[in-house]
Amino acid sequence: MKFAVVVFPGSNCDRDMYHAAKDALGAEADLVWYKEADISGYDAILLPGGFSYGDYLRSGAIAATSPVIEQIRQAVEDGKPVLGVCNGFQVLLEMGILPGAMLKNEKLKFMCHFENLVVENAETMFTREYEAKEVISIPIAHGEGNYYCDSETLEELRANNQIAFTYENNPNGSVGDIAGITNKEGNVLGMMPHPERAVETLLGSEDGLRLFQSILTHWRNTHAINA
Amino acid sequence: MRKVKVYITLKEGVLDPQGKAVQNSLESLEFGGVKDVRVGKYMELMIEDSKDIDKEVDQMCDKLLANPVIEDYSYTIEEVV
Amino acid sequence: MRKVKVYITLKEGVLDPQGKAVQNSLESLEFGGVKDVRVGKYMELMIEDSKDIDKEVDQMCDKLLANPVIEDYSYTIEEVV
Amino acid sequence: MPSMLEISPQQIEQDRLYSEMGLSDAEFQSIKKILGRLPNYTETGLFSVMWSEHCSYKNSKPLLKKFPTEGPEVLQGPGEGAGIIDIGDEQAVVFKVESHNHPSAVEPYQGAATGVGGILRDVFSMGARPVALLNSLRFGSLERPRVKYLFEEVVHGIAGYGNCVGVPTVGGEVQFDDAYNGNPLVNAMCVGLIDHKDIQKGIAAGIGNTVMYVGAKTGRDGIHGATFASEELSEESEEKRPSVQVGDPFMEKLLIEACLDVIHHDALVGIQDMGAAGLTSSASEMASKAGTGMKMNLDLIPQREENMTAYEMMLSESQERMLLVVEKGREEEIAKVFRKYNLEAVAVGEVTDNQRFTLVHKGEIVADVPVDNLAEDAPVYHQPSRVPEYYKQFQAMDDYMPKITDHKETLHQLLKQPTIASKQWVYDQYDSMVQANTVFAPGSDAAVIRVRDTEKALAMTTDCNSRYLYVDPEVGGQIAVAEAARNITCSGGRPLGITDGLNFGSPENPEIFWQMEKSVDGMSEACRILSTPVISGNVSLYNESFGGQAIYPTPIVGMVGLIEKLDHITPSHFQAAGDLVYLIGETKAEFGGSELQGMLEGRHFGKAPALDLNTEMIRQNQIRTAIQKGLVESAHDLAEGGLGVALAESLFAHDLGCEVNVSGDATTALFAESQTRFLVSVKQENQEDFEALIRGVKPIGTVTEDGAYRIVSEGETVVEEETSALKASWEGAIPCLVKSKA
Ligand SMILES: Nc1ncnc2c1ncn2[C@@H]1O[C@H](COP(=O)(O)OP(=O)(O)O)[C@@H](O)[C@H]1O
Ligand SMILES: [Mg+2]
Repeated sequence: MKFAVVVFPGSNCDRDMYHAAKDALGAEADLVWYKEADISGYDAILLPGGFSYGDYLRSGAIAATSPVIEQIRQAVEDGKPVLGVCNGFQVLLEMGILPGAMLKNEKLKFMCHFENLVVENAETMFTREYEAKEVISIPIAHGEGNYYCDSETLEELRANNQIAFTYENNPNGSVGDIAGITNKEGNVLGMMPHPERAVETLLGSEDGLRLFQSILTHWRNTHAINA
Repeated sequence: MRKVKVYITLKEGVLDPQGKAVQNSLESLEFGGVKDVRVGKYMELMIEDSKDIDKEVDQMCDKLLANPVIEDYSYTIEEVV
Repeated sequence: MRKVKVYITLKEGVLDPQGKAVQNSLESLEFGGVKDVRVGKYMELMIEDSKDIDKEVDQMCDKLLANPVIEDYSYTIEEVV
Repeated sequence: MPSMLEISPQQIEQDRLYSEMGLSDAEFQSIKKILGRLPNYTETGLFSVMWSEHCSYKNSKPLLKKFPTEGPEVLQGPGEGAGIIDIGDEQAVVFKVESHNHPSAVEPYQGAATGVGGILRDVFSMGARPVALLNSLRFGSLERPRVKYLFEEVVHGIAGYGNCVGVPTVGGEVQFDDAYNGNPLVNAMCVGLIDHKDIQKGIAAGIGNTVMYVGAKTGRDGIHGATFASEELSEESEEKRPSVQVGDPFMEKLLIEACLDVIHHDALVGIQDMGAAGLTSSASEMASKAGTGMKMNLDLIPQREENMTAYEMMLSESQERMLLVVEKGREEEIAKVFRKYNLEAVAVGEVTDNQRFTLVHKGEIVADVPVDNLAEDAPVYHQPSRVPEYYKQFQAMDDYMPKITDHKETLHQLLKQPTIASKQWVYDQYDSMVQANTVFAPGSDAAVIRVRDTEKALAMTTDCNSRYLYVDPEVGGQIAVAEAARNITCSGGRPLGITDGLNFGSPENPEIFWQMEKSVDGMSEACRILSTPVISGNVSLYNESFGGQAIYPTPIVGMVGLIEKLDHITPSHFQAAGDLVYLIGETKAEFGGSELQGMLEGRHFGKAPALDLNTEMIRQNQIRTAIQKGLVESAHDLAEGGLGVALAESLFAHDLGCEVNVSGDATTALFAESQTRFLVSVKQENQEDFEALIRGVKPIGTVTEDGAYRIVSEGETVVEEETSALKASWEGAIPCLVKSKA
């Protein structure tokens, strides 16, 4: 299976994502620069964290208007796994692929440390290697991770099991303690915490690795069926 | 040439932690009587004249400048000499 | 009660990387004719009436709302019914 | 010569206009002599910035010569953008520190942000990928509203820039003292990694080669910043202030990636960032270093504002700009590399053979000066020095002995001192983990990042206890280096070398110059004995606030160490109940310049704690050996607040407890700040091996499970307290001070 890590100008967790997929997971992966991107040949799309376009205007907003976006929409439509982490999540929100928007953290400061997440839905193609309600330790690093949606949307997210992760101790004011959500179809996950930074015990946690393993397992299963 | 002034505000109902913080600071600086503060964005765009400038600015706001999930916008267009 | 609208802009000559990024993005979205974009802040304050409201708002801007080293400000005061 | 100049050369001389640019009468005369005529306005400007203290080190050069700068592993010493030290496997570590004190005093957010931007460029212009940032900050008392504002905004600015460019901020230090009330210090350090084959130089070699400009356009920002940084802050600073430089970390990120691509291109000859004195210093230094000249056409410089004069362009300190020299005829190949990142590389001039620096604007020659005189031949001043009265008094004093009745309460108070208290409020705002190499984020003795695809790691720290330097600059200078080395050693590393940030008051004050001399003497001696050459650094003088109050002498030491195996990485806090606690090193009643003295007396005086550098070296070697043999669970150096504070800090990470026995006077045992001491925890099964290695040491206690901090002195319990209560004091202090109403 082959991962594409889409690199926008200002992405800065692109290499971390690449190492997680390639070295920690052992899959094939490429860094794909947004301009010369042809991502049609990849099995899964990773949108990394960072500050695309400096986070100017609103985080993710300018990236969400760049030409590669149409290809990302296509991948979503094709049902490929698309994972957006941190700025990648913000891009998915600005694209309208995931519902809601990001506000500045409640305390208005950037924050970076490990947080405990609760796996709310262990049935998705991104979370199948976790147990339901399992608590995992994953770092956050963001200034605008305060997830907002209106109450109707929140109801809908709940009804459709779209909430993948919540914070055990909400650090940023997110509605419903939300740390990560999927689309209705379940093939797009956006999350603020950084699973790619938690794939080695040397660096404090390997709880993030199973997220990547889940994608791989899902791919193997679907391809075994197709074959 | 036209000068377009765009005002972007958070929708009513969307919490504004920044506004809240400003209000608190004003209070602690002993400016009494500040009941509410909302913080938004203000942009000045210099745009070449065109027939449909109104429509164009609307599109800019819809597509990029404002996020309709959380923000409202308004604008004024001025002649520049 | 008064509604005070405060406009904060970067001083002339001060680099506005955000404005530049927005301008480039508008261009790549094929809004031709955008010559310049400057991004500032817009605030709405609800303040209790007082005799010296002008002076008070000036002080708020000087002390907190604007950074006099790099920003200019202006405001309007409206009656609220 | 040009006709359109604003002010005639005669007028510059007659009205002494050069003095407003910071040149002295004698300096102006020697410029006249060099040129054989009067300089015009632009030329006067060029000399004034290049001959400012900030660019020329005219007051500090004689001192910098004293530093040991060589060593078997040094690949690049002082003189380039940053120094380089070999770490084996054809790899090397690149690092440097830089100050941004004056800009931060005026506009703290942008001042700090652009400080980070500048030091990054120094490192990636060498061809290295920046892998870590650190910062060393000094502020006055947090009870002052202005200080609080500076503190919050400086931290915010560092975070704003570093987080965006994706280089983890992994360490640093913050100290608070009244001496910095009017003049904060903001020093940033960057560490990069490089393959030997990629090392670049900032040279303009090859007659006829093309000079290219990349990055942000030039605006009127920061004109005369270097001169501004070479004067005391005064009420007038406000007036003189040019439009403040605003950082664009997004542009910087693009520049990093593009420059790290372009260094692999064989058409690239030289590359340098535009730092202080912008285009003038980068261009003239590149030519001077190569023994060539340079001719630039200023019409071609990308400009952000209209009608800029030659003077303005040459003196602008707009950020995020680089200057390149490329092989003639291959400009397009280079431009293409940058275009990928939406950056434009523009040809603006050529390398000449006449060793002159020639500028053309609107068809006229606006400056034509010998480049070596401009870049290298600033006057050097040997300032007079005088032993300060206060120092003589301090030396004559009886040893200071604090009187403590309630040791538990004193411990709480010490843990609440902002200089000792947890800095989490600060470093939580920094992305310390991006790049996914951070083994120890801020909060440990030294930060540790692993070197990907190897078994190695790098330890890094910044240190400088300026109170010791104030009471005794020579001993204090030694301690600064020794303390940095202790932090590296405790983390399992071997110190490789240092970068130094010399922050002082006005060198024209003989007592301050004496502080500078003695500090450098002390640091040099320590560097020699601890085998840590000085490979780069920065000098920031005239750190005085309104009214001539100079800061404490603050020569910051940035040190990097090599950890040879990942197994050697050692935490600073206790790991498990049952482990034995050792205190290595002697404790004496030394309180001069101590945290406790400052807390009780509101000032610092007396003698600095003594330091024996040979003992220091031997102990550090022993501890490193014990770590490498796998005998050590944790190691922490004793610093501000002595053993009492070090023990408490060792418990917080895992909410453990301890039961410790001390002998002699309890106040001394707990709070003295004697040097060369280490707190080490060892598994019981390793006791014998550990004691065989470090002879004569005995455990002073054990780590316990019950979450209680207990110290017994001469059979009597002197402190008994819940770890959680101590931790609350330590963690709560800074957030509480920041929140409190002014
Ligand atoms: N205190 C110091 N100790 C050692 N080297 C120093 C010191 N100060 C400056 N240097 C060296 O002098 C050179 C010029 O420094 P600097 O003017 O800060 O460079 P830049 O302007 O490129 O940042 C650098 O190589 C720097 O490492
Ligand atoms: Mg440099």
